[in-house]
Amino acid sequence: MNFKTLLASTAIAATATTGALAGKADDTLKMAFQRELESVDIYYNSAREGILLARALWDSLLYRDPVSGEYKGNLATEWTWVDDVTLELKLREGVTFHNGEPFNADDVVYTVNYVTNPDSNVKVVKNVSWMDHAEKVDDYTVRIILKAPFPPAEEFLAGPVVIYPNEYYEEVGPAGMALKPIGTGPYKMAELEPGKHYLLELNDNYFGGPKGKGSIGKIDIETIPDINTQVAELFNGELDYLWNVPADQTEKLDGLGKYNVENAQAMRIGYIAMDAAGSVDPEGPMTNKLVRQAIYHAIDRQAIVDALVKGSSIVVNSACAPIQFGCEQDLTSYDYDPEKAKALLAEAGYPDGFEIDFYAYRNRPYAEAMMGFLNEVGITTNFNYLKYAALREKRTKDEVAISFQTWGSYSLADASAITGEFFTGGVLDDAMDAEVIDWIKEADSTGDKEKRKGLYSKALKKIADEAYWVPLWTYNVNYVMSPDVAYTPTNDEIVRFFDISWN
Amino acid sequence: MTDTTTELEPVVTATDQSKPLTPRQAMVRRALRHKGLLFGSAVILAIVFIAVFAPFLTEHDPFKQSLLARMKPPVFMGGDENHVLGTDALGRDYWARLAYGARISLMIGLLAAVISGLIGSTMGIMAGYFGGRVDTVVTFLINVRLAMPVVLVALAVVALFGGSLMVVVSVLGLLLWDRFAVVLRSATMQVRKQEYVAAAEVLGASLPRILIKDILPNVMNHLIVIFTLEMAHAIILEAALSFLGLGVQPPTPSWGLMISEGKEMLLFEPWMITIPGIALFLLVLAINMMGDGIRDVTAPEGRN
Amino acid sequence: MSTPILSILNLTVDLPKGGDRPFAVQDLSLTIAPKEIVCIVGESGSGKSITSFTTMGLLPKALTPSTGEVVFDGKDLLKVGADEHAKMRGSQMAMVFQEPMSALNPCYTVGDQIEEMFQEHTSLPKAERKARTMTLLEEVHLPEPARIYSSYPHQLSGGQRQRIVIAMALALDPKLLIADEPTTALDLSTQAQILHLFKELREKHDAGIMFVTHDFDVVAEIADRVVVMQHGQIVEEGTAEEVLNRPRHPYTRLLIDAVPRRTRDQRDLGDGEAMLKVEGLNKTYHIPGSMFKKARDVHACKDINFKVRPGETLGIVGESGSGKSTLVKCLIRLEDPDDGSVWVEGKNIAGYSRKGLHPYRKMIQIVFQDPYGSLNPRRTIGDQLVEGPVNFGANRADAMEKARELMRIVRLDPDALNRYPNQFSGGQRQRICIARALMVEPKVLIADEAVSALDVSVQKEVLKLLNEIRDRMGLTVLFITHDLRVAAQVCDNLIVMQKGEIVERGTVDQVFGAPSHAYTRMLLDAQPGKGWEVPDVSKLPPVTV
Amino acid sequence: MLMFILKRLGLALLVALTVSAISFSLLFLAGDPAVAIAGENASQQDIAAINERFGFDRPLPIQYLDWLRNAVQGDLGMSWYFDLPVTELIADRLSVTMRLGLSAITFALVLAIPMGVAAAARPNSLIDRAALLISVVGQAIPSFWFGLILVVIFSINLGLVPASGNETWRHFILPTVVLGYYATPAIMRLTRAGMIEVLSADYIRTARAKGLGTRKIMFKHALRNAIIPVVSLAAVQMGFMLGGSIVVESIFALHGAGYLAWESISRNDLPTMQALILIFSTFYIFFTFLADVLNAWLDPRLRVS
Repeated sequence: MNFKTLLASTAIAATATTGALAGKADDTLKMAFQRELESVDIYYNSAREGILLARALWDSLLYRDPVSGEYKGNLATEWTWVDDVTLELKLREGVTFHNGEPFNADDVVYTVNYVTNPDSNVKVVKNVSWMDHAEKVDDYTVRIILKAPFPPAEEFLAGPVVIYPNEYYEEVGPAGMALKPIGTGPYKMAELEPGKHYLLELNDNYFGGPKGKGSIGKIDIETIPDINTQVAELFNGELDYLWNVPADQTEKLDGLGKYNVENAQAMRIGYIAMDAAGSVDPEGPMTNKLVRQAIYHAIDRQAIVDALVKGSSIVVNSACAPIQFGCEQDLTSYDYDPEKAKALLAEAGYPDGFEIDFYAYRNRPYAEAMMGFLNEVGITTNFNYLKYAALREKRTKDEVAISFQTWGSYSLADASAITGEFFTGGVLDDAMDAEVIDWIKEADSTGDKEKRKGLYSKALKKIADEAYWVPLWTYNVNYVMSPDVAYTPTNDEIVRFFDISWN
Repeated sequence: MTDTTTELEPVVTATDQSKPLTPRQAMVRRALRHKGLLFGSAVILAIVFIAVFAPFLTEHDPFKQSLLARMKPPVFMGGDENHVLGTDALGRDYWARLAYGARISLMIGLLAAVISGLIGSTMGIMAGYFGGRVDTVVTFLINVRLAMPVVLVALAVVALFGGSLMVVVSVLGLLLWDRFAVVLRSATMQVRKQEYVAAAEVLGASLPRILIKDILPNVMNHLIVIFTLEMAHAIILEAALSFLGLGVQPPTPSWGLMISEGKEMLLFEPWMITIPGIALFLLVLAINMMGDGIRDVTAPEGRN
Repeated sequence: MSTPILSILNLTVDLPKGGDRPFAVQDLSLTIAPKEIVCIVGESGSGKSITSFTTMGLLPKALTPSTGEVVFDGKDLLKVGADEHAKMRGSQMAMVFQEPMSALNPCYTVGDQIEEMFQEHTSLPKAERKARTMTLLEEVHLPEPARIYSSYPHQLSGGQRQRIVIAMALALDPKLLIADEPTTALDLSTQAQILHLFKELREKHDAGIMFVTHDFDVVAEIADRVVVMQHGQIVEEGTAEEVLNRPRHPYTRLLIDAVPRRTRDQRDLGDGEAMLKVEGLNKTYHIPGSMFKKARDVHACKDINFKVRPGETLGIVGESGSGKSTLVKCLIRLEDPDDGSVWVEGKNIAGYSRKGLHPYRKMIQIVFQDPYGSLNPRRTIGDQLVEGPVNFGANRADAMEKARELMRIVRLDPDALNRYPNQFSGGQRQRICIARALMVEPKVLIADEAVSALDVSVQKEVLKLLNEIRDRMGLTVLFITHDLRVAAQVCDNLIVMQKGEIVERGTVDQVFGAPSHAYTRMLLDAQPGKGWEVPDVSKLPPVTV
Repeated sequence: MLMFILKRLGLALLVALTVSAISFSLLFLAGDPAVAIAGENASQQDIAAINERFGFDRPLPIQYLDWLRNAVQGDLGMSWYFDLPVTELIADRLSVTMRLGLSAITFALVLAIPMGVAAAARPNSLIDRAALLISVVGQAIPSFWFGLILVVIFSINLGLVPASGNETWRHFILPTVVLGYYATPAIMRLTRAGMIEVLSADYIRTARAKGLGTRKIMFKHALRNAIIPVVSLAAVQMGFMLGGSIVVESIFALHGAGYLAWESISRNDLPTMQALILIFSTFYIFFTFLADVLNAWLDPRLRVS
């Protein structure tokens, strides 16, 4: 057997026929989802894919310009705070839903009141639970009443809170919406097989607004779980647009010089969570600040970013994504210094290191690389790679002393979306630091931007000093497109179909 | 009566050379002529050798990563001598991982086959020997087992308990006993009908004695053949679990895991999946060929 | 004699290299004329079947005819092509095989399988084919031809199946009919009917019949001419009358001498207490149904009573299904009788639990029919011989010493104890089995069809050995057999069983001389070669070869 | 007769019940279902709400009996992930898997039986060796590796067939080959062994003595008998393939039941998992029953006399 020929025969780089055969010709952009989306109804899914479709099918009241970060009117044209908990919005006139139903205050009121009703059991409660209810002022004016002052309200109104047609939704409910979604968005759903296939069509009656009208006629989305198969279909010209391509493949595809490769940061950050509060083991090594600092020093985060994460990712030192509001950057950081790590371990009473179970649920190679670094300083790790649900359950049962986690903050550019989740004394709070809890809770309910910033800064500084987490890096998303496709990705992991165009 | 004094059948003498060989001699002779068996055994011996002497065959540590030397190609693809088979996505030496990985894959195959063999052959022999209700119960259990979609159940269990080597081995062992039970049940039934078993019973042999002396040796060839088949089966199933991300845990260098990791770069660095793929293929091929060979060689002795 | 339909001239068929002899048959010549039954007689391995297979062109690939010719109807069959030979098969020459149970394809009705002959070799229309088939079924005396026509083989008995095979062979009125041990697998009564059928065929058809057999009684029953084979060669040939009564070749004489005599000297057994007494033994099997069959009960033994004195040989005779095997299994407690008692030396061994039975197991020992299945191929002879004594608490070394002694008694080399069963012939294995049974010093020895699978010459030796041992050790022997000749020769008293019941009992002379039950009479009547008085070869003139 | 069919059905039911009970208890031990329903981005608040709504705090046997009662009425529950009735969800996916399974078993039979027959007709000939090679390679080649290689060669390099999806028959070619090849060795070996055994049977000798031609002997007389165990094996293989097409479906992006099952494991979509295991085992039971019926038709010995 000629080993080399065998290898060569399976290597495609040299012989691959470049695709881009279909697509532009019939004005259909073909792309793939990697996993099955449970429901198109945005209030009943928690997946990234759902957000993508939601942005195309529906509109929210406000719109955040992904480049400037500025909030613009979308379905609402003006909005003013009546008081701390009352927001009055003027609605855009002349907008119709895909089924012809006109858009007005009733839709907004219905939607807000529906999703905030606990009986509706929306999936991501956090997205809507800050609102209490909505009131109609006149046909094109509504008021949204908050439960309590909520500084990032505009961010949420520009993101997950989209407006449903009241009559239609009343009639079909979430199940009907999942099979035949109706919105005001720049695209409408032409065909849908749940979890498998979606065909979006340009909405000719789109009102425009800050999103702008889309330019591509049809967007055809298949679910293809295997990334190799996706790349194969890109080669075959069966796909025009890949999204979330792993770094190594992206580099190679870029190297072929035939594809349009883009990279953008995501709001997701990686971090190592450690049982500082001792809820897993009050005597465990993780309760010792020196050990946590040693772990910090032991891992060469920059090397992992350079070798594995790549793209536009950067090492972070703060327990939040740098683009989030209030994410303090000027705080204690710990260099890669294995000798210091060993010294700290010795000082903490572990001159020979210790053995511990290390958990992770995604990015196995990153986790393996970190374990490699930990092993170097004498911390022997037993790897447990679990499904997200299983790992989360273990964490809530206080069985995980150290794990590699990530958090995407629902693409909300506000530090509350991450600190509020993990440092406010909930079951996933490993630090249980009373001071930090107070600061963050206060920040989350304060309207004053500067005051909030100060509170987050204090909290984040203490988190860094105490080394409650080891913040790792920001994530990035790779986009590989056929040369016919033009798209400039933004830093929030969201593909805006209406911003894609043909070259 | 002219010739009744002549022995029609010559009395056997111990030195008579024209008489057939002992079963063992005959088996060895057939084995030495069986190409598949020889090939299979040779490959397995080679892999066992690599597994046992892995530390002497490479100076690299299979766990030692080097993020600056990732995915170096093997020497025949233009790589350097230091990493004969290149390095993986974390810069670990591929040859070292392959060599140490042989231990894991062999161990998974052996242990899973031992567990399933113990369960399945006990059930099969009991059912075949006693028949009746025991047989009914065992047959029912075999049916239940066969009706369970094995890959799904294995996946679900590994997803639940995590993919430690012990869990994977136990799950495979607990799921793959059906063929042992089916084959040994019918083989035991065959042997049970033989008159030498009845003779042993009449001669007062106890049940364990009959099982050990008369049944077991005569179903042993089936047992060995199924053992090899299931060993191969377990190895390939573990690889499939690894492929789906639920095999043994990294950084353990199992071949299935290496394939799963190499899969990521299938289209660009095909050697990464091909090297462990071929290793796995060869191992399973060799085990199967050995199994086939053993079956041919130990086939019931010809009745003249 | 008319022109022969088949003449074989100097035929030699080679065996593959490495066998124990170079030729399967060597330099063989014989002729068969129309309306003539030629019997080819020989023991296993004599090459008698090879001759018939060569003629039919059905030799296994490993065997090739090297020289000679087989002239059939003016053509040398060794020279015709495979296709032409195939066309002649069935239409001009036909064959009937030994094993009727497996000679028919289980998937098709027997009617289809007979009709296939017409389909293959003629262009008759369907209706005509069926009519001819029905005629054939009648000719071979099958009852209800219409029902049989649409039956599958498994719905018919062995005898009926053999008639189907014969009907198939006769379908196209072949010139040559070859029958290879066609009655060997059949019960006595069925055998008689089939042999009768062959005689009828000789009268009605013109075919020459080549009849291969090992049984001189069958030869005596139907042969016109006889050919005796040994080691692939013809040693004697002649008319049936000549060969049977005045054999000239030593081998023929040896074979004929080995045929058991129908009479024996009466022995005086005295009036000893019964060594073995069976009272009121019953056994019913429940046959559970399968998906498509109903469950049913089979009463295999009904109220069996008999006793045997020390040193006596009691023959138990019956056809298959008579219940004799079940009786044996109950005696050695491989099966538990439903009720009744089995007394040995004052102990009712039927009454013990399996566990309690252990010490008494050794009192009754058995030698089975199949010399190949009754020794464990994976254990040495010595290991298997010492098994019994060791199970009953003996020390292994002592047992081994005893095994050596018994090997000598059964006339085998004691040094062969470390060998495996496959190194022994069938007759030798039966001797080993006898030795094994004797290792535990039983009171009663059961010989369950112990010589049925053996060639006649070997059979004779084993029977002789059994008698010797019985006398030497004072054993009580139960001799189970379907062969009346053998029973007559070795037994003192006989029991005849039919459908689970004893229908006749008495001394050999009483049973054979004045049978009281119709079934016994039928059995005696069915014996082939009744008219042939086996000659005393020692009184024949010396051999002139 | 009726009794036996009823008995047989009763047994099948008992098997299915046992399988479902085992899988139910296994699955419900697997992680907190509420977390699974909530998804990766859910907060603790969301999870608590779900836990209450679905009643996961009840004892396991009660949850199982509940499920069973509904299942008997044809209600397999709602998929926690899709929020669709499980029956609806599975019906859709099952058709893909059935199509794949049927074409794969057809492929396997069409490849394996003729080769097995040819190999048996001439043992040790070239064709026998080729058949042996195909079967040992088939046993040893991991199907995921084989699948990926086929994609690279036939889809990317040669561009002959699509790599993913299930729209047209052409999409099924590669998956059929991969899945079918997996079942081929066993079927081929059994055909070969069966043919060799049957060819040495007495009734084949009878057929030859009747002067029948080779083809008639091989196909009418020998194959008819040798095929009987193959039918049973094919049924078992078919059952395995339906449950074992996970890898193939995930490589070729076929949205079948196997892939759904695999995804459901990672999503802890227990009602779907549970229903799939029940359905797969029912299929297995159904196919083996079908094989028994087919065999009764093929082999008169199994029929009512």
